[in-house]
Amino acid sequence: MALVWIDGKEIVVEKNETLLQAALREGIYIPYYCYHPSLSIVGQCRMCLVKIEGMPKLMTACNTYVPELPKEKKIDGKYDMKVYTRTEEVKEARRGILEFLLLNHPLDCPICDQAGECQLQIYSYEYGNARSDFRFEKLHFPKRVELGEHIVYDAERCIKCTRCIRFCNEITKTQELTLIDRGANTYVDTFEGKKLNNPYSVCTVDICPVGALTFKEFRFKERVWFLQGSNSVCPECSRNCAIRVDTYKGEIMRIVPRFNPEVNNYFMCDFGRLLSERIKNKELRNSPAIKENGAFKVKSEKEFYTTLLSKITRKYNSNEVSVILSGRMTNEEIEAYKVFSLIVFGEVVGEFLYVTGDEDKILIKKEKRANYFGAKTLKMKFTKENEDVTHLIKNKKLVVIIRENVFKGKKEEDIKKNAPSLETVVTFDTFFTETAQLSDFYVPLAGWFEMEGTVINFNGQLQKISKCITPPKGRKPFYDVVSTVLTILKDMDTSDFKSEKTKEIESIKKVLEEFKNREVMNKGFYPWFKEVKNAIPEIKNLSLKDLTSFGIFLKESGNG
Amino acid sequence: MTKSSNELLSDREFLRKIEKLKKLYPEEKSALLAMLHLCQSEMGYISLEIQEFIAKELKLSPAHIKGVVTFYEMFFDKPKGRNLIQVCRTLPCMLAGGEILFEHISTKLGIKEGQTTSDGKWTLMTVECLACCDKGPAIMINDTLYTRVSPREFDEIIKDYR
Amino acid sequence: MVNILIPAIIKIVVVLGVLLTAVAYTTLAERKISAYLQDRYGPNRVGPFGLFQPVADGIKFFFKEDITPKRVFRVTYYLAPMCTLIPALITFAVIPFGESVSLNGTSYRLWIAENMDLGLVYLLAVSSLGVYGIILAGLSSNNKYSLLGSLRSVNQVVSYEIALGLGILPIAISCGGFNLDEIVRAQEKGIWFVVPHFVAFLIFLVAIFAETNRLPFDLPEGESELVGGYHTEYSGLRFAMFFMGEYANMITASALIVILFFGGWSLTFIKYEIFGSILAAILSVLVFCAKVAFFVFFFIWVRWTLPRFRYDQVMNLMWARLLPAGFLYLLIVGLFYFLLE
Amino acid sequence: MIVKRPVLKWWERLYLPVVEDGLLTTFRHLFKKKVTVQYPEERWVPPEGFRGAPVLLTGLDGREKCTSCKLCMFICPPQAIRIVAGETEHPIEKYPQEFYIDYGLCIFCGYCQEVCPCEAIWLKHEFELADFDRTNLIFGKDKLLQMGRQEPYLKGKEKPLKKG
Repeated sequence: MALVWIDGKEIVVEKNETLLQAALREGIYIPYYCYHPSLSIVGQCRMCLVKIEGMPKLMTACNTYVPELPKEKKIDGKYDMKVYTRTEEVKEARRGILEFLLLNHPLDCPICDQAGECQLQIYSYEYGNARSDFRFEKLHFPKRVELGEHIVYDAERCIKCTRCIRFCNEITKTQELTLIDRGANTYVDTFEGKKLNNPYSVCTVDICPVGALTFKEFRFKERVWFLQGSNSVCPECSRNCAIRVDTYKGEIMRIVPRFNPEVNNYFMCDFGRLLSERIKNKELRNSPAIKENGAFKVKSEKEFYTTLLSKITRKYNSNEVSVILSGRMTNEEIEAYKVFSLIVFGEVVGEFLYVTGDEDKILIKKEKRANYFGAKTLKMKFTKENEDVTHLIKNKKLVVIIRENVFKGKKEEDIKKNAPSLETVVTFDTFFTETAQLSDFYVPLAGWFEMEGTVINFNGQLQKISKCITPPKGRKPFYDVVSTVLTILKDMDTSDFKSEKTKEIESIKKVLEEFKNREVMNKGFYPWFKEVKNAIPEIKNLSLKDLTSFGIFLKESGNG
Repeated sequence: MTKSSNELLSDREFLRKIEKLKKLYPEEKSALLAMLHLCQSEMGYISLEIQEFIAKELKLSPAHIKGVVTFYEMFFDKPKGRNLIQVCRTLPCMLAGGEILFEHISTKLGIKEGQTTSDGKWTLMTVECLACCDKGPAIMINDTLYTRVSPREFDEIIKDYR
Repeated sequence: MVNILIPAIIKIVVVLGVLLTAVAYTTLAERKISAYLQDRYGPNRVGPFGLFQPVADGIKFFFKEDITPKRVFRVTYYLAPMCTLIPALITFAVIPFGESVSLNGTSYRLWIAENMDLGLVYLLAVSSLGVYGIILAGLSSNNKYSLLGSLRSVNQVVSYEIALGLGILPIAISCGGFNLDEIVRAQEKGIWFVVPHFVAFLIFLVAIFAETNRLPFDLPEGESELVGGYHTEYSGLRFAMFFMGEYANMITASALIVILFFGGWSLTFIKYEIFGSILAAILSVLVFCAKVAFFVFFFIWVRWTLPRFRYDQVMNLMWARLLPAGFLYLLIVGLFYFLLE
Repeated sequence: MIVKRPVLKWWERLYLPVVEDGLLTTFRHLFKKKVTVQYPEERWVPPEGFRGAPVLLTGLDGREKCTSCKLCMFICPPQAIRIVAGETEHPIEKYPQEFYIDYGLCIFCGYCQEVCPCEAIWLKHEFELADFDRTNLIFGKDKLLQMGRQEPYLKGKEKPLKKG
């Protein structure tokens, strides 16, 4: 522990902490390129030069550790180091460094994807010269090199900070990248035939402070200043990486990781990132439809739900009904499903499909759906690992599927063969999938990026997802669907249920009566979030304001 | 001196030398430069196959080996000519007529910087200081240093090389 | 009865027709003169020199959508334009506009309300009715600009009515009556009243400008501050009625100036008797029209020359300047005639 | 600065001489030469620097100069410009796949010309753009480039690119 004086501010620096880290922690502004909090320190870019009293030259703050001086040697009687970050000398040095970095840097901000979030631009604006004194032809390097499947490298723009190389060496430990040649001719390259194709390769684009590495799928798509970022969570595995979804005019342009020290640090896997590409060109429907004579007919909301409810409400015994639920449902949707099930089937039925896949030691987790641990916390049932669904529908009369494509690659005959007794299939899903095509009732739901909700990751971290794009009116989150169902049930004539048992009708009424006073009739996220709070004792007193961008940690849930 | 990669990799003697080098240093990685020198002397350059082989031997990534090979001027990752001419291009030599000499060499051999003649005899390179600033212009052919070289002298010098 | 009615109807129809045409062409004149005063050409596309422009304007006004804003007070909203136009038109009834014509031994006066002794009083009375239209329009439009415009208008018209009276009274004293024909006759014999009663003329001129809401007294409209004043919410034919009322007022005002101060149809040095009855009548009407036309031009000329008064300046001019001056002059004239007797 | 109100003489306060002055001034204008341009018959020639329709220019190699940096799209106050960027084989990697200017929205402010780093967009002297259909006022890339090629007064007046 050492006491440092930086520009009039007294800062305590830990033993394993560098000057730059301490300064950044205390909000003192020092520019840097090569330093990255989760990578090793190399002192490559020289941008973080500061004046340290007693030192003949300027020092790089990023690799200066502060020693504790003996008492009699302390500066001004108490400081271990005195640092100036805003003197003319320092500014002049930074200007010089920037001029060096920009000597061979092309002036192609208009076509560069990084423009707008480029550290060179930012620091040039702050410290740089308006024009360069370099009057000779700039050095030329390979441009548009495809370093990997998703990465395009422009060596002319590269400032050789080696962040990408260190990322591959230290985080993924795949070591694909290296610096080629020396001096002014240095650039980044891979070994011949060994492309940068690790599962986290696009993170190099994120950490590249300039526009040297660009994400192929996002290349030239939109300038970053047009993008609107919304905080969300990656739905592709139970890690729940915090992400920012950048949209432009209601279209998802890219997904980038968001810093969350409890979950994913600064990174995310390529698979999750490419979700934005995968959800493109998928068939979407905007209103609920009923299959009539082999073709789907769009119905008005009221007509649809009246038909649906009169067909399924309390018509089957619970052993004739199979409900397949998905880990893609948020906590609110699960809670809403409980209500739905209670009314329609008289008890909470249904099993979560437990889909697993590869995992690694960095970020990717085994469970391939986002909210398994939410479902676990809310005490729902699961199927066995990667189970086939055929036995789930065997001897059933009614199958309800929510947010899963269980009949992928199957034909109607297959299902008929497996389950000859099957009468009705109801599908709730975002996309018009194969399952939806095979079902009798299809309800389009809002997608993961189109609704609000909370999810719990494998470690018990509760995070909130937000509405990044506004879906068309007909596509709602499942909790809004349940709200609609409750409203329609309230107005429905009970004789429509075609149930002879008046006792059951009475019980429906009782449930409805109970929920009337619980605000869930009003549509929207918040009343259902309240339901979730009631269901999980740990967050009983949580308000949405307490749910910061990091989320909160729930002790009782999760694996550990 | 001009073995192919496959020949080299099946050469028992060579493999034995490599094993020896590995044990020479407290850390295996340190043997890298020595190994590269060995390969260069055996092959004349360090091919991609050899680079991969060394990477496997030292448990480093091939990209790292490539970085080292390209970093040092005396390592070649492509085949070079039988003889290597290195012309100093630093200021004192240039002032003493290095530029004229270089152009003379270039036109005489019909190659540009970094190229090899079609008969594989000469490779021309520029280097930074050869540490003979007082006796410029200086050139180095293979391991022999020549100072105060005039174009005519150069013509004389290269007659001795095959 | 028929002897009286038929000529009266013919006179009314002719005068009304001429008046409305004149109103239409005054609008053209306004645009043309304003353009020329500003080094422009003005409308010149419809017909030669844009002579059919008023026709086009009229057609446009007829076919324009008539918008009634929400939450106006319907009755007065619809009534207001008529309240402005009708008084403006019926004022002309007491204006004599030429020598008498003898046809088949009967003499016809070129005057609708023949020999009306209280012509001037009628005129003052009716012309002040026009302000009701403005008040109603402002109050019923449900628009703050309209309301402000009409408030200003009422204040201004009511104030300047006094100045108007003070301008007329010296003339009445010197002629001994309110009969307009007699006023013309009095000038025919001697000199035009503008010379002896110059002060009265000035007072009357200022007052009549204010009465007709013309610049520099157009506070009720005040485009730059009140959008359109009392007629902001009117469109189509209803707006046209306000428009026509204003211009008809202007023509009546010009006629009044001509009669009171510039000898009506009389030409001081030429006696109409020498031409014979019909010719004399035609000539006199033409002379009268020419004089009126000049004052209409004057109205327009002033409008495109002078800037608008501020509200306090308008009131100050009236109560602090015109009123004392008017009374003083009235006193002098009165004393003069009293002593003369 | 405080402008003092001048103290008026009594005849000035009478207001009449001033009125007469004004009337005479306007009267004189009745007979002056008129300045109106009789539009369809006479045509006005815009001065240099007039800001008319923005068009796209082509470089000396016949390629559009625009690199689709979208700065004009960003700066445009009424958002009349829409660009879809694309990638080409040309060393300048980016080009506008689609480029629309809606002249129905354009206010001819010239910001796009000012902001363009490639000097690819230029405000032409053309000002007669009226049409009966709004959709006709949305000009695509082909049309804009063609209009840019027809610009005679731009020849030889291209500024050299800024160094730096």
